[in-house]
Amino acid sequence: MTATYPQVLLKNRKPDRITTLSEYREAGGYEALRRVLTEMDRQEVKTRLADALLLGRGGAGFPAGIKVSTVAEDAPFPRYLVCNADEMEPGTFKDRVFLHAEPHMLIEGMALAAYSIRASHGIIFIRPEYESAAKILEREIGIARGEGLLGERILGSDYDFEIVVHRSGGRYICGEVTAQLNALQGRRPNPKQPPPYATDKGLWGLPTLANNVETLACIPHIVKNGAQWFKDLALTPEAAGTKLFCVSGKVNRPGCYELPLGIKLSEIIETCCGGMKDGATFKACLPGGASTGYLTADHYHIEMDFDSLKKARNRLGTGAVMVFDHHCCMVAATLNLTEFFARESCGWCTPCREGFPYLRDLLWRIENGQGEAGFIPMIKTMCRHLWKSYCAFAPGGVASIESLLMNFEDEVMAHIEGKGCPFKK
Amino acid sequence: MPTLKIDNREINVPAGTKVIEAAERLGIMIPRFCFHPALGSVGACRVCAVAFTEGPVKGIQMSCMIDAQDGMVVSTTDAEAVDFRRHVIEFLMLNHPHDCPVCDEGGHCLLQDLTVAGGHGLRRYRGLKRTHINQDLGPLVQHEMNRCIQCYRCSRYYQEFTGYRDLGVMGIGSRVYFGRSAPGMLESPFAGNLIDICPTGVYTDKPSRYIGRRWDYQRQPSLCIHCSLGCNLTASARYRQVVRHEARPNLEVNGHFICDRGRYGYAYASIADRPRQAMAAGTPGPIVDILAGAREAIQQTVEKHGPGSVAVVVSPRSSLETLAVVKEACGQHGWTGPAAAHTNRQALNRNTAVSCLRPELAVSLAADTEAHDVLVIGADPLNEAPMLALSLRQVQRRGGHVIVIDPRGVQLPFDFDHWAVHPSAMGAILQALIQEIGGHRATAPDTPATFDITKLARRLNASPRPVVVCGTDILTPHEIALAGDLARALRRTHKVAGLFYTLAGANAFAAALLHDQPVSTEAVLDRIEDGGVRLLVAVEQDLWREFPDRKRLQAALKRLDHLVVLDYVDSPLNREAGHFIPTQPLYESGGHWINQEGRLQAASPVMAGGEPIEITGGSDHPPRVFDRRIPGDEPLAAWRAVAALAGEDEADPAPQLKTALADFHPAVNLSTPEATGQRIDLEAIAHDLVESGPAPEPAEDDAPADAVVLLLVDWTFGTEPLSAMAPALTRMEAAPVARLHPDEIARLGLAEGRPVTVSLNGNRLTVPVQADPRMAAGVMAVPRHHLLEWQVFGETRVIVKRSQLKAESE
Amino acid sequence: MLPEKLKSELTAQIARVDHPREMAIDVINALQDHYGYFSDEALAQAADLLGMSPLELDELATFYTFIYREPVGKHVIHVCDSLICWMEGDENLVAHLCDRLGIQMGGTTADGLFTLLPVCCIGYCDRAPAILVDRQVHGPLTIDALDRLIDTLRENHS
Amino acid sequence: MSENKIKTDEKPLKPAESSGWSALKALVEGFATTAKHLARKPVTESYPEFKRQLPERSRARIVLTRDPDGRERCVACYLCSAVCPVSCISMQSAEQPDGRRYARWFRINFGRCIYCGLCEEACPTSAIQLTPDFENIQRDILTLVFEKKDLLVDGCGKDPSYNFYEHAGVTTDERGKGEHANEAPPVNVKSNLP
Repeated sequence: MTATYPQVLLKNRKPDRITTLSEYREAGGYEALRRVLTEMDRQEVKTRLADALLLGRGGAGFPAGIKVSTVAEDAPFPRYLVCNADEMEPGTFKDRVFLHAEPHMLIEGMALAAYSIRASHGIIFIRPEYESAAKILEREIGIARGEGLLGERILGSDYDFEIVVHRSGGRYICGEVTAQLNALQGRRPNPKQPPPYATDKGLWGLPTLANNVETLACIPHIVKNGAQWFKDLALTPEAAGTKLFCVSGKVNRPGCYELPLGIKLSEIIETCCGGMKDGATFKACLPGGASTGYLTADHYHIEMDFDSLKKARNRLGTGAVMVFDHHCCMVAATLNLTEFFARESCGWCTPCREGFPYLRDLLWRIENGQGEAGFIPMIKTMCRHLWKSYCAFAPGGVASIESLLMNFEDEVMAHIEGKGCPFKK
Repeated sequence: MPTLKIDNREINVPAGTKVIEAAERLGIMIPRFCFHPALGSVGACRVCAVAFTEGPVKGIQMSCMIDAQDGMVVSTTDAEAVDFRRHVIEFLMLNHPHDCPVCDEGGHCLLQDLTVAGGHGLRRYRGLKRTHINQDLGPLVQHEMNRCIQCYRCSRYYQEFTGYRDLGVMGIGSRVYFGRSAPGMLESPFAGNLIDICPTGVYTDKPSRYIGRRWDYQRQPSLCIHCSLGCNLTASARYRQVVRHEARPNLEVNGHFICDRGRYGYAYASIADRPRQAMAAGTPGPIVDILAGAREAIQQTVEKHGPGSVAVVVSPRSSLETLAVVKEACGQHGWTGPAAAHTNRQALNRNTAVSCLRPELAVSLAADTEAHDVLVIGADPLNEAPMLALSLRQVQRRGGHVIVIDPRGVQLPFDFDHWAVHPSAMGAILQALIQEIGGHRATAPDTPATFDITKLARRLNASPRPVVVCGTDILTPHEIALAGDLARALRRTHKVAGLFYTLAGANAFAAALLHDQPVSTEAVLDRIEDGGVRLLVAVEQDLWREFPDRKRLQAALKRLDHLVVLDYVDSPLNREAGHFIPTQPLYESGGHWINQEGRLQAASPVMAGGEPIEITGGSDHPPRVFDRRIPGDEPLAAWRAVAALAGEDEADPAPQLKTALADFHPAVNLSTPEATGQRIDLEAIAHDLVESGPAPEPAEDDAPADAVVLLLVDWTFGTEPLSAMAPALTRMEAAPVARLHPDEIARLGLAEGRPVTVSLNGNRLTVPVQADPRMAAGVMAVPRHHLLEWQVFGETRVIVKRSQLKAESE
Repeated sequence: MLPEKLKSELTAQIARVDHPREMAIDVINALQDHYGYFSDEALAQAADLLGMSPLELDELATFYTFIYREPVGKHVIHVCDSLICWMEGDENLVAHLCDRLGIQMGGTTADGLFTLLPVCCIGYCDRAPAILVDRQVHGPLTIDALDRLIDTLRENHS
Repeated sequence: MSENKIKTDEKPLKPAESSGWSALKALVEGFATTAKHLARKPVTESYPEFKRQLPERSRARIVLTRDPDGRERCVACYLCSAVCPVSCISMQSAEQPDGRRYARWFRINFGRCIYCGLCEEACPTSAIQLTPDFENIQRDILTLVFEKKDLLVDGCGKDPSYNFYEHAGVTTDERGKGEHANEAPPVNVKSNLP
C-alpha cells in the first residue's frame, strides 16, 4: 500500500524501534555529511537547498533555502541552529513517529544545516510529551559523538558541532520560532515580531537558524541526491519532495504516512488509510492541523501540496489531516478547536487574548441552544479583526471558525434555529 | 528625514520615528495603551491600528510598530481601522469591572477616555467577568488587578526600565496576572511610577487613596526638593492640602519618571504639627507684631554690637528668591553670613563642585543616559539622588558601563563594577587615573589588584562618551576638584566628556553662589562662641535636625542674645527662639531652584495655604461658617519675611525681591522667561575658587592603623529631613544600622546585629552593626536617620579609633 | 530540603552553560521531580541556583502546562481533550475518571494518588483517545482499559 | 426678495370676515366663554391649605438614599459635584474599614441649588435622588446648607433594587472577588489547570 509511494524519510522505519546508527550508515546515512565536509563547498549545500525548493515542514512553508542564506556571511559567532521538535499542532504527530524511527537522519540533517551557516551549537527544542524521543535523541547524539559524527573535528574535518536537547515546559506557542527562542533563553515564550530576524539576532543576540525536524531530515537526501531528484519526488510540478502526513479521525487506519507532495486527498484517505471508518461519509477534513480551515467534500480530490491548498484558500500546514464524518457536528468541533486556542493564547496581544474566549463563548452558546442569528456577523467581524493580532497564532486559530461559517453556515443556522445541536438529538 | 502624510497632512520626521509619534507631532493622538515614549513599542495592545493606504507599507498596521518612511500615506480615520480599534476596546472591556465610581484613576484614566472616544458603549459579551485577587504591594501602591488590560507597561517598566525583578507577569492567556510572586513591599524605589504609567486603575496612589478626583485638584508644575537633581513634578492640592505628586515629563532632566522619595515626600507641607503661628519665645502672637519684634531685636543688637553681630543661616533647600533676599540683606546691612552649609568641608565641597562645573563639561541627568561609560566617584546614587540610579540603569541598558569608586556598599539595580576604596585612597586613585588618561604611566597607589587603573583609564579613553559623576557628601574638596580634572583630562582626548556632580540640597547650586568664599554654620558658631555674633537668624534651616553637632549648637545658642527662626517645619528651636516666623513651603510660595547641573527651574504656587480643611474640620465636615480669614494663613514666603526683617517698615517687598534677584549673581539671569528651564551661565562663575580656597581638611593619613572612618551618609528613605515626615515613607525605611565589612566587624571585635557605641569628644552614638561585604575595609557607614541621634560628631566624616568603639552586649 | 547531591549536580550543570537562564526549565523540572511539584520552597531554591528572582521563575513556571505550582498526586493523569481525542470520546473518559476517582478536573484524590488534568493535543492522535500518566502515553483507551490502568497503579501502591 | 418673505400659516382675510359682523360675532363669543367660566368652580387650589401630590419624578429636595440592605449608597465618586452647574455639592470621600468608599462628609447648599437634576442623572449608584418635596424654604440661609445627616434618608427612593457593591467587583465585607454579579471565580494564576 504505502510501498507504492517513494519512501525517503521513513524508508527504514522499523515497527517498534529506531534505526540504529550502523543500520543508518549501511543505508547510506552520514554519507552526505562526509561528502560535504570533505568534498563539497558550504555554498553548494545552500544552493542545493534553494534549488530543491524545500519548503519548511513545520507549518508555515517558508523556503528553507532562503532562510539558510539569510544568515549573513560576516555575522558574528557563535551561531546557533535550533531544531523545532515542539510539535504542538493538534493532529500532528509526524515528528514523534520520525524521531522514534530515524534519529540519526535528524542529527545528520542538523549537522549539514549547521555547517552551511557555520553554526557550532545545535539545540533540539522538544515538547515534554515526547520524553521518550528526547531520551532517544540524547542517547543517539552520544553515540554519534562517539563515532566522531558530532562534537569536535567532525569526521576529521576542522568543523565542530554540538547538539543538546532542550525540553520545553509545554505550550503550543513555543512552536512559534520567536517564542521558542525566548523559551530557550529562559524568558517568557511570547512571540517577538521582527526585526531583528532570528537569523540576524536570535539566541543571545546571535545568528540563529530554526527549522522543523522534518525539514532538517530532508537535507541529507537533498545534498546526497540533488535538487532535481527531490523535486521529482512530488507529483505536482510546483511541489518538491515527500511529506509526512498524519491522518487521524474517522478513517480506518489513522497514522503517519510518507507520501509525495501533490497526492490527492481522496487517495490518502482511501488508499493509505483504508477509507472512512464504519462506512461513514467524508464530511470534511482539516488538511494541516488545527490552524487550517476545513476542506469539504468539494475538495475531496484536491492535490495535497502547498500551492494547491493555497489556491483553495487553505494551507497545507503540518500535513496533519483530521477527518470528520457526517455524524460529526462541525460547530462542536470548531468549539473544541477554539477552546484550544483560547487556552493556548500566550496573552500578549489583545485580540488573541480576549478574542478567543469571546469566540468560544459565542460558539458555546450556539452549540448549546443559546445562539442568535446576530452572532454570525459578530463572529465574522471578530475573526477578521483577529487577523490583526501580533503573531500568526490568531489567524491560524480563526481559520476553522471562518471556514465553518463559509462552508457550514447552514449547520450553524440549524443550531441557532433549532435551539441546540442537531447532532445531539 | 522621511516625509509622510498622515490624515492628508504632510510631516517630516527624523529617521526611526514611529508613525504614532509622527502623528503626535501633528497633534493627532492615535490611541495607545502599551506604547509609552520611555518604554518604546511592543505592539501588544493593538489599539493604535491605522490604515496605510499608499507607500511601502499597506493595510491596517500598528502605528507604534512601523517606522515612518518616505511616501507613506496614513489614515487614522479609515473605517476598518476605526472599527478594529473599537473592537480592541470592546475586548479590553469584556472583563473590566464596573467600578469606575470607586476607582481613583477615574477622571484621568486612559482606558476611560479611549472607551468613550472609541464609541464602545454597550456590553455585548454575555460571559462572566474574569476576576483576580489583589496583592498588598506595600504602603505606596494600591493594586486592583481586576482592572488590568494587560498592556504590559508595568512589567516592562519595572523590569526593563528600572532593573528590579520582583514585579512582573505570571500565567498565560486571558489569566495573565501582573504582580509579585508573593504579596509584599515592592523593592524598587521607583515603584510609584507604576501609578503614572498604568493606563487604568490597576496601580493607584495609596497615600492619596480615595481623597478626590483630579478634576477637583489644584494642579501646578512643581519641583522636587528632596535632593539636588531637581526632578520635575506636578503637585496636586485640594482643600488646602498637598495630596499627590506625579512625574512631570522633562526630557532634559528626569525624563518621564520620579523616585518614590520625591513622589511621596510632600506630607511635611500639610501635617498637623506644621508651625503656622508666629511666636515670641514660644508664645503665639500676630505675625505683624512678631515681625516687628524681631526687627527691633535685630536693630538693638546692631546698635549695641555692630552689624556683624547679626548672623544669618539659610538652607540650601530654600528658593532662589529667599537666598537672594537673604544675600541682599546681609550685603546691605553688613550682617554675618549668610551661611548655607553646615560644616566648612561641606561648604567647600559644594563650592568646589560648582566652580569645577564648566559649561562644556556639564551634562544633564537625561544626557547621562546617553553616556557609554560612567565613572561614579564618591557617590551612592540610589541613596543620595535616586533618579541618578535610574539614569545610570539606562546607560547599562544601552550597552554602556558603570564603574563606581566608593567606600560604601553601593547597590544599583543592574550589573556594574564597584571599587570599594577606602576614603583616604580616593585622591590617589583619581590622581593616578588622570595621569594615565593623559598618557603618563602612573605609580599605582596602594590598592587591590582588581582595581586596575590602567585598564580603567584605557576604557575611559576609548569610550566615545564618558561621564564622570561625583558626589559631594563623603569626599574632600580636593577629590571633588580631581573629579573635575579627570573630566577635563578626558575632554582633551574626546569630543564629548561629561561631568556631573550631586550636591547636598535642592538649591545647593544657588547657595554656592552666595559668596565667593563659602560660609558655614560651623564658622558662624565659632563667631557665636567668641562673642562676635549675638543674634542669629535661621532661615528655613532646621539646625536642630541637620547640624551635625547638637550639643555644640545648643551651647552656642545659649550664648546668643537672640534667636530668630523662620521655617515651615516643626523644631524645638522654633519654641526656644526669641521670635519664630512661620514660612511657606514651595507649594504656597512657588519659586526658583537651581539643580546640581546649574539648571534654573521654576515651581508654581499650587495653593494659597492655610490649615487643611481636614484639620479645621476635624476630619468631619468643614466649618459651616466662613471666617474672614483662612485659618492658619499666617505663614509668609520666606523671602517676604526676610525682606520684612531687613527692609523698610511697611514697604512693599516686591521691588526689593526684584533687585535682590538681579543682584544675586551674574550667572543667574531671571530677566527673561526663557531663562527658566535652561542652564545658567556657568561661564560667569569664578572658576579659581579651588586654588584660592582654604586648604583641604587635614589628611587622614596620620590616622592610626586601627582606626575606621565613620561616614554619616544618606539613605533613600529616612535621612532626608522633609520626606522623613511623610507617614507613607516611614514604612519604607529600614532601621538605622552601622554598616561595615564583615572582616572589619571581626577585626574591631564587634558582632553583627549587636549595637556598637562610638564615643568621640565626649559624645556617644549607639547603633546596631550590620555586615555588608560590599563595604570597603576601614569604613563604617551610619545613616543620618531621623530615628537616630546622629548629630554628635560635628562632622559627617570622622576618624574613629578602635579604642573609641565599644561593642554593647545588648 | 534539597539533597546536597542534587544541588551540586544542578550547580555543575548550570556552571557548564553560557547563560544560567537557559537552564531554568531543566532546574524547575529537576526540583519538581524531587518535591513532586514546583513548590514555593522549590521556587526559592531554583531562584537561588539560577541567580534569578523568584518572580522571574514564577513568570515561567506559571506559563507552562507541565510545571505544577500546586501540589499534585503521585500520578498525574493528563487527559487529552483536543479535537481527535474529543471526537473519539474523551468526554466519556473524563466523566468516568472523575466519577471513579471522585474528583473534578484539576483535583487530587483524597489518598494523594491521582491528579486529573486536561491537556492539549499530546501528539498521539493515531492512538486516540489518549492520556498521559506520569508523561507516559496510554491509548487508544476504552473505559475498561482505563479501569485496568487505574487498578494497576493503585495496586502498585498498596 | 420674495424668497426671503417669512411664510406664515395665516390665510388672507376674505371680504366677509373683515366686516363688522364678524367683529361682533367674535365679541359675543368671547363674552359667552367668559360668562360660562364665571359660573364654574375654580381649578386652582389654595396652597398651603391644599397640598397636591406631585408626580414622583418632580425635581425638588435632594436626598441620599440607601441600598436595599440599608447601607449608604453614596460612594463619594464626585460625579454629582463635578456635574453640578452651580457647584452646590461638596464632599470628602474616604475608605471604610471593609474597603467600601463612602462620603465622610457630604454637603449640599440648597441656597444655591437650582434643582436641575443633573446630579441624579450623573449618579452611578442611584444614591443621590431628587424628591417631590419642594417645601424647603428657610429664613436663615445657613439652614439651607444640608450636611450628610440631613440628606441621608432610609430606603431606596425611586430605585428599589440597585446595589452598586453587588456589581462593583471590589472586595467588601459582604462580597469577595468573584462573588459579585456576573463574575467568574477569581483566577488562580498558579493553578495546575492549563
